[in-house]
Formats: sequence, C-alpha cells, structure tokens
Amino acid sequence: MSVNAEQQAFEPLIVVFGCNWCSYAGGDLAGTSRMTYPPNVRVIRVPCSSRVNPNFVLRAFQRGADGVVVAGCHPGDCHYVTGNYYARRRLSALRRFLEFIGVEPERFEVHWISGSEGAKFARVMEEVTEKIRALGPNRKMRDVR
Amino acid sequence: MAVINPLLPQVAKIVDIKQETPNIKTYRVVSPDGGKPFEHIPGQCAMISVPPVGEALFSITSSPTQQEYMEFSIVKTGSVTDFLHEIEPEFEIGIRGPYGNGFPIDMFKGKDILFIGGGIGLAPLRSLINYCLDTRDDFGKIDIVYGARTPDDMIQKEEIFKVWPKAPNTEVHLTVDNEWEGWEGRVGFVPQCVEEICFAPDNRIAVTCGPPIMIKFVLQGLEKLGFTPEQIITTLELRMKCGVGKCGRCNIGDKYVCKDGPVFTYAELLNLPPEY
Amino acid sequence: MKQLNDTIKQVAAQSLSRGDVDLVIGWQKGDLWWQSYPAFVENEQDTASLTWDPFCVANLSRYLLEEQEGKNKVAIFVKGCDALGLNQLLQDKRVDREKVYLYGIPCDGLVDHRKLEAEGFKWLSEVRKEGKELVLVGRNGEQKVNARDYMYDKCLTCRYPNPVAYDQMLGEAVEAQPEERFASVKELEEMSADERFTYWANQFSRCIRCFACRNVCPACSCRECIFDIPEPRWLGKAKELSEDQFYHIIRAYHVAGRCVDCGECTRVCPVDLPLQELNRKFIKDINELYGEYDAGVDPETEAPLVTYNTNDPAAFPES
Amino acid sequence: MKKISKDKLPQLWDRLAQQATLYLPVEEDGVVNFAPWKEGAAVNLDVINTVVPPKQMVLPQSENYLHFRVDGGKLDLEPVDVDGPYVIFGARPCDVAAIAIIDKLFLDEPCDTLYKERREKGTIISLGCNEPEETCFCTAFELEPAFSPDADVSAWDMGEYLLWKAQGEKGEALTKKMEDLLEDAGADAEKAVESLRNNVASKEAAATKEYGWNAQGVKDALEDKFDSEIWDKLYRRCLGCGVCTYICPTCHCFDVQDFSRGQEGLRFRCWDSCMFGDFTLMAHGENPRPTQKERVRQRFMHKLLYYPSNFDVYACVGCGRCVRKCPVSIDITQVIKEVGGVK
Repeated sequence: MSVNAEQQAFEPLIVVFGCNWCSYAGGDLAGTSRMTYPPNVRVIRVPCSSRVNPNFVLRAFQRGADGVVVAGCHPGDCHYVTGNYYARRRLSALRRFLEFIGVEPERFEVHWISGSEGAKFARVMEEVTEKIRALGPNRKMRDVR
Repeated sequence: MAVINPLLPQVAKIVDIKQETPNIKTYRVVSPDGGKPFEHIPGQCAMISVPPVGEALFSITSSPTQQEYMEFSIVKTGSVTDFLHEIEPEFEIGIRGPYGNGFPIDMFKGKDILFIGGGIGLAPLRSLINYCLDTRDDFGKIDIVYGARTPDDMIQKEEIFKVWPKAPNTEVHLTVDNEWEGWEGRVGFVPQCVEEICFAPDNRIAVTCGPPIMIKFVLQGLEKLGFTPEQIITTLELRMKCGVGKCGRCNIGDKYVCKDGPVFTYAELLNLPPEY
Repeated sequence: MKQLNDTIKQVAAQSLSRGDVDLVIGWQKGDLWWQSYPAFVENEQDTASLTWDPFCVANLSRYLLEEQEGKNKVAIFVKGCDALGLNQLLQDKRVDREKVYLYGIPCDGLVDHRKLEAEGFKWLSEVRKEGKELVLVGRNGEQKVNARDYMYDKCLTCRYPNPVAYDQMLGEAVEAQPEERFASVKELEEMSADERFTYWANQFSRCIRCFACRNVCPACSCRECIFDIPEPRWLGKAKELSEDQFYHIIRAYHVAGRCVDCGECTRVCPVDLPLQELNRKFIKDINELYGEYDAGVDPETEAPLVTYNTNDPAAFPES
Repeated sequence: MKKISKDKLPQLWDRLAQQATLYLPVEEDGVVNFAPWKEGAAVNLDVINTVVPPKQMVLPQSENYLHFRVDGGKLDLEPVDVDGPYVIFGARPCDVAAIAIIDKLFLDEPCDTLYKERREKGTIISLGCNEPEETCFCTAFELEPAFSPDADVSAWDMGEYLLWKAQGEKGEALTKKMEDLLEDAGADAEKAVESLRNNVASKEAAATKEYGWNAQGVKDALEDKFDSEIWDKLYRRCLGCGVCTYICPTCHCFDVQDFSRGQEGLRFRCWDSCMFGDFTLMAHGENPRPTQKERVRQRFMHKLLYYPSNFDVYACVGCGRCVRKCPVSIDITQVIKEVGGVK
C-alpha cells in the first residue's frame, strides 16, 4: 500500500474535552443543525475547560489518541466566570511543555467555541482531523502494552 | 510434574454468595470441573485473584472435611473486596494456594479446646471448629466464645445458633458488645466474657482470632486464668502479596506471616519484635 | 568558612540553652570527607557535632513538614536556595512561619564531590574552602584547586546566594555570579520534535522510579501525593516508558510556577536525569507568557498558575 | 586459563550477542548501567559499580507473568513466558555474590520458577576489581574484590588483555564456543591472578582497615537492638525514597500489580521498597510500620539480622552503592559500627 494510500487509510482518533456550557452545546447545535463533522472525534463533556487536568490529556495520548482538543467558552463568557482564564494559562504551559518533550504541538489544541457556534465546532473538528491525518498516528507517549 | 510458578492462579468459580452481615459475604468456590480447587488444612489461606483489580489473601473458612467446595468470608474494605462484593454467583475468579502453616492439629488431640472469636475473626476459627466437630472423638470439650458489635454483625448465624450448640460436648457462648434491642443473650466484650466464664487452663488449648484490641485483652485475660503462652494460639493478618515468603512484605522479625504463619502460639509471638 | 563553622555551633548552643527553640536542624559530618548530612539536635551538648563545610548541600526546609508538629519553635539553617524552598512551603501554607527561626547563611557555592572524584581526587580526609579556592587534604599533603571548577552546576547558575528569608544572618552577603540558567533549555528547544522526543525518552527510560526527586522537592509537599493514591491509579508501577513519561511530565507540571529552581531533584537523582531542565522549561515559558516570576522570593505574591489576567496571551491560536 | 587481548573484545561481544542478549556496562550521559550490546556502544569496564546492579537481569524492575482476559463472569488466564537466553559481561564479584545470596531465597521451597528460569537462561562473566572505591567494603563481609566463585566465567583485567577462566558447565560450554577468540594464557597466568587477588584484597582491607572492621559480628549485635535509640537518631533525615533499595544488589522485595486494557490485561511483579510508606499499609488503614523509623530499622534488621537467621548469609555485599547514592548519606557502615557489629 503506497504511503499516500496508507495515510488515507489511517483514521486518527481525536479526543475532545468539551465544556458543558459552551463547546459541548456548540457540538449539539452542530448536530441539531444537521452539520456533519468527522466521526474520528470522541467528545467528553466536562463542567469547564479548567476541569481538564493534564492527567486526562496524557492518559488520552497513552491510550492511543492521535490528537487532543480542549474546547471551552470564549474568555469572559465562562459560566464560572474565571474558569477559562485559569485554563488558558495552564493549558498554554502544558502545550509548550509537551512540545518540549517532543510531541508535535498540533496534536494538542485549545479552541474557544461558544454555544451558538455550531458551524465553528464542525469546522474545527474537520480541520483538526485533517491536520492529524496528515501528521500520521501518534507513536509518542502511547502505552504499547 | 513440572514445578509450576507459585504466583500463577488457576481459574475457579463462585457458586454461591451469602450475605452474612451488612459488610461481610461468604463465598463458596469450586474448581471449574467441580470439587475443591485444592486440599488444605484448617488455618491455611488462599490468594483470591480478581483481575484487573488484583489479588488478596483470605483464610479458608471451610473445613478440609468439606470436599465439594471451599468457603471464604470476606469483609468489604478495599479495592479487591469492593469488587468481590459487587459480583454475582457463577462469576469466575483466580485462586492459588494453600498458603501458611495452618493450625497444629496434633497439639489439640485429646485436649479441651476454647475458641475465642471476634467479628470476622470467627472465619479462620470456623475451619478448625468444623474439622474438630467432624472428627469429634479426637478432641475433648469444645467451648466457643464468639462476640460481635451487634447480632447483625455475627457471621455463620445458622451454625452458631443451631448447629454448634447441638454438637456433642460442645458449648457456645455468644455476646454482643452492648445492649441491643431484641437480644436476650450475654452482653459485654469478648475478653470480659472469657474471664466471667472462668475457663480452667488444664488440658485446654485456647485459639483466638479477632481485632487486635480484642486479642490484646483476651491474652491478658487468659494469662490471668493461668493459661501459659504455649497454650494460646492466634492467627495474624498483615499485608501479603506473594503468599509464598518471597516478596519480603509480611515479616515480623525473621518470620514471614504468609509462610511461617499466619498461625502462631502466644509463646512464639512473645519472642518476635512488636511490629504487627 | 572556618569562622562560620564555629558560629553555627555557638548560635545553636545559645538558642537551645536559652530555650528559645526545641530543635535545631543543621548538618553533621559523616565518615567520608564528602558526607555532610542533615542533623537534628535537641540538646546543647550535641551542638558540637554541627558543621558548615563545602558539602552541606541538603535542603533542610522540607523537614519542617514533620518536625514542626508538636513543637513551638524549630531553628534551621538556610542557604540561598534553602530559603527560597522555605518561602515556597510558606506560600503553600505547609509551614507556620511563627514556628521557625531562620539562621541565614550567604553561600558562594558548594562542592560536587563527584566532580572532584572524576579528576582523581580521592581518599581525601578533608576539604576546606579558603576564599575562591578549595584546600584538598589527602594522604600526601594538601592541594589547592579553583573552587568554581568543582561546584554543583546548580550553584554556577545561582541567582539568590543570599537568603531572602532569615531571622538572623550569619555572614557577609556574597555577590551572585550566575551563569545563564536557560542555556540547555534553549539548546533543547532548537532540536526537532523527534530529536527532543528521543532525547527525553532516553532520559526517562533510565528512571528507576525511586521518587527521590519528589521526596526532596520543597514544592512537592502535598499531604497525599497523586501518585500514591490507589484509586484512581494514575501511575502504574510497571517499568514502562509511557508511565515514566507520565510521571515526569506531571511531576514537573505540578510544581510549575512554584519550583524555586534549587536543583535538588537533579542532585538526588541516582541516574542523573537532568530534571531541573524540565522545571526550567516551565519557568522560562511562564516568564515569557505571564511575566518574570521567581518562586520563593516573596511568599505573599500568588504563583503564576494559580492566578490570571483577563488579557493573558495564550500559547495557542485564539480565534 | 585462557586470555583475550582487549582489542579483540568487540569481536567477542559480537559473537556472544549472536546467541543471546549480551548485557555489559555501557555509558550513556555519564551514567554507566548494564545495557544490551550493539555495535559502537560506549562500553566502560573501568567504573567499579554500575548504578543499577545486574540484579535487574534476574529480577527485572517489572516483569509480566500472566495474561488475563475477563469477559462478563468468564476468566481466562495464560502464563507469559520468560524471554530468551542472555549473557552478563563484566559483573563485579560483589554483584555476582549478591545474586547468589538472593538465589537462596527465590530457589528455596516453594521455588520461584520465574526467577529460576531467568537464572538458568543466564550466563555470568564476572570481571574482578583492580582498585577499590572509597565506598567499597566487600572485605568486611569476607568477600573477595577480585574473585567471584559463583560466576560462570571469571575474568581479570591485566591491562592489555583479559584473563579468562571457566568455572562450571555453563562457563566451559561458553569457553568452547569462544575458543577461536581465546588463546591459552600460559603457565604463569595462575600466579598473576593469585597476586592480583591478594593485592586488591589487601588494598581494600587496608582501606576498610581505616575503618578497621569486619562486619561478621553485626547479626549478634543486632539481636537486642530493636528498641535501641540508634534508630530514633538515624531515621529523621531519611526522605523515604527508594534509591537505597532499588540500587542495592541484594534487595529483592517486590509487589504484584495488574495492568488493564478494558477486558484484557497483564499481571506483573515489580520492584517495591520497604522505605515507601504504603509497603505494609493494609486495606483497612492499619500499618505495622507507620513512620519512617520502623522502615529504616526494618531495612537494616532485614539485611543484617533476619536474612542471616533464615539463610545464614548477610544480605549485604559491601558494594557501597547505597552509601554513595543516598541523598542524605544514611551509611550502612556507620550503622554497623554504631550497633557494635565490628569484630
């Protein structure tokens, strides 16, 4: 199977942590508006983007995720007022650190998606899936047992 | 046959689960093709394995004379036991053993035996009690003192209320820690009960299992009654992982509880460092 | 250096005899020339065993977690890096400042005995610091070498040699001559992602999971560490690369913004993992993103990752 | 007695690596540990002790021994086999003696077959020491720095070449396979080894002489020291980390854990340390060793009293790794002297 074909055959696994009040709702809206986005995405609902513990991100990579996305409310819209402000700092520090350890930064992204941006949700999932498909499977951090 | 790895469990099946008390269940275990997974002597233990949670060592509460199955009474108090308390009969588990030295049966032959149990402590004793009752003539008088916090916390209610009292030359003394509505029997801690009944030490062996605090006062009480340390036997419980004296975890001094124990005489305990 | 050695014994004896403190934590010599280890002195006559020499590197502040219990006052000696560690314990509310009496020791760098041994200096009986030099007393007389050549790497980049927290300073302030502390972080940043991954994978695969780096760290003072909690078990006990990575990334992350860059993790690692560089990466990024911040300098200011500004920049595209 | 010139060693290693995994001391980032041989590996035979002892080949830091599959109430179990043959090249006499010491426990009834199989699949080529380290005290436990009776092959570094002496069947078989690379060492080789052995032993004895001690009395000395206040002074500086136990060649305590991937998983055993707080912590919260004092005491009591009373050999070979690597210099030689174990 030629490299290109192999790459086409590779279906990336994307784990998305969606904040309950905005991004998860955005995902719902995309669904109810009959917008399609790639099935490679597995959405896990969290109360807030600041609930995403770096353990979750690393565990996802260990168990075979090729890309991880944290989606939360736009700064200022957070249901808990300051949640995404903390998340912005902590996930920024985590993203740069994962890069330092050797994980391609595209594999871990953070997006602010509000409850009304169903289209943006679908678009982001589409873009991330294509980017990761181009990058190929994530061997780094994966638990091979 | 080739020496098999002592850490390797074999598959066994749980055929019956009896809820004894709010946090204790008794499990009846058989090997896949029926019968006991392996032979054992009273006081020995087996390692129950419930992947992917883990393994834990439990005393075998059934007597070796019971050929059809092996029984374990298990308190819900950790990840393995939590899992065990969730499962239904017909569930398959891993099992390996028997481990430990077991009770020194010859030492009891021709003697009166005083069993003193507290709460779950009756489980290891029951294996020896039923063994003695099934080979009754080898032994003298049997007294069983058993206490628990409340009547609901007593295990093997069928045997302690109905079967054992009817056995030849056998007396059962039950007690609950304090007054309990609907309980007419004796009230008071087990050590108190032992001293009140004032058992004579001559030609008698005392075997006791239960929470450490009970053991402490029972030992004192027995000494007051004139029992020598050689006449008092107990079983110890420590964290045990391998069960075969290799993993270095369950030592008291140079003795490994899983291999040189869990049964010790009080005399043996006295020259072990106080680290259990 | 000799004069400080006497001062330490005096102040300890004094504070114990006057009953100001119940315990003095300092250092004491072992049998070998490079062995100086933490000592716990409760009565006056034992203070004679206290010492100060080029090997008193162990950070004493973490012992307060246990030793402050049930005592009204504990005195400890703090070098520059130790004082930063102590302040971090104060900021994390794990030590009660009222219960601690701090003897500050300005420190111009301590000696890594392995650097001496690497150049054949062995079987010594004593090593003294005299000005900028080390006097090595061996079987065949004394030798002098330049002290800075044999200092711990962490001392070469030390920016706070004078303790930032003290009740009584025991010596003259020294001048900091720090080398660039982010040199190797920058070197690693220039590598490609795969090169960096291979570099760190090789380092982590040497780890034997002894947890010395966690147990020595003044910023790692949780009552129950996440790696010790059986349910949910985040870290398995198997020797597996992905578990080693998980441990080191999360340990570095947990002290991010609170690590005082004292280098004890690198010193105690039995397989010489460059753990300080992991923490320095976080320090460098946090300085760049959210402003210069030195953990442990002022326990009153909030650590960067436990606060925010509404207009913070992000290390990811924000649309 | 055979010999092989040092420049032929890479050839020898290649040959050895063809039939089995060859482990030898390799330096990486300044750390020398046993690692599999591959072309151009930075082999370092001068360092006395690797950081992690060759114990890790007979008792790996973690080894899977059971594969399980759980499906509803069904359980199916399948042992995992021990991997292939290996050769350890360059193990020091103290480390080989340590393996012989833990043999006594693992091969004692009921025999640990995992360990037994790993031992049978291994061949150990020991390399005698020429110089003691400052932290070496193997002579205090009556071991010889330049000779290991339990190795399959004993080798000595004579400068330009190694002397090579097969000991036992495995050693003879291996020597036969390597015959074309080895030459006869000639008549005076035995004498050369003899003088090397005495020279190094006396050098270290002189060094240990500075401490002037032999540790054979420590078991009796410890009999009544359980409540001695030596432990109260010693434990306070201990960080409770696992450095001393994991790099100790005779420490063998292990834990059994499960790794699960949904319905399938692996049960493995892995190193554990009596210095960790949860080593003896029971499910219901009781812990017979609640503070670091009991744990520090247990480590020394086990090595110098309990193990000798069970297997009549001390569980310490005087390699000095714990003395060098303890972050707060808890020093077993100091403990032995303080409890009056010096004869």
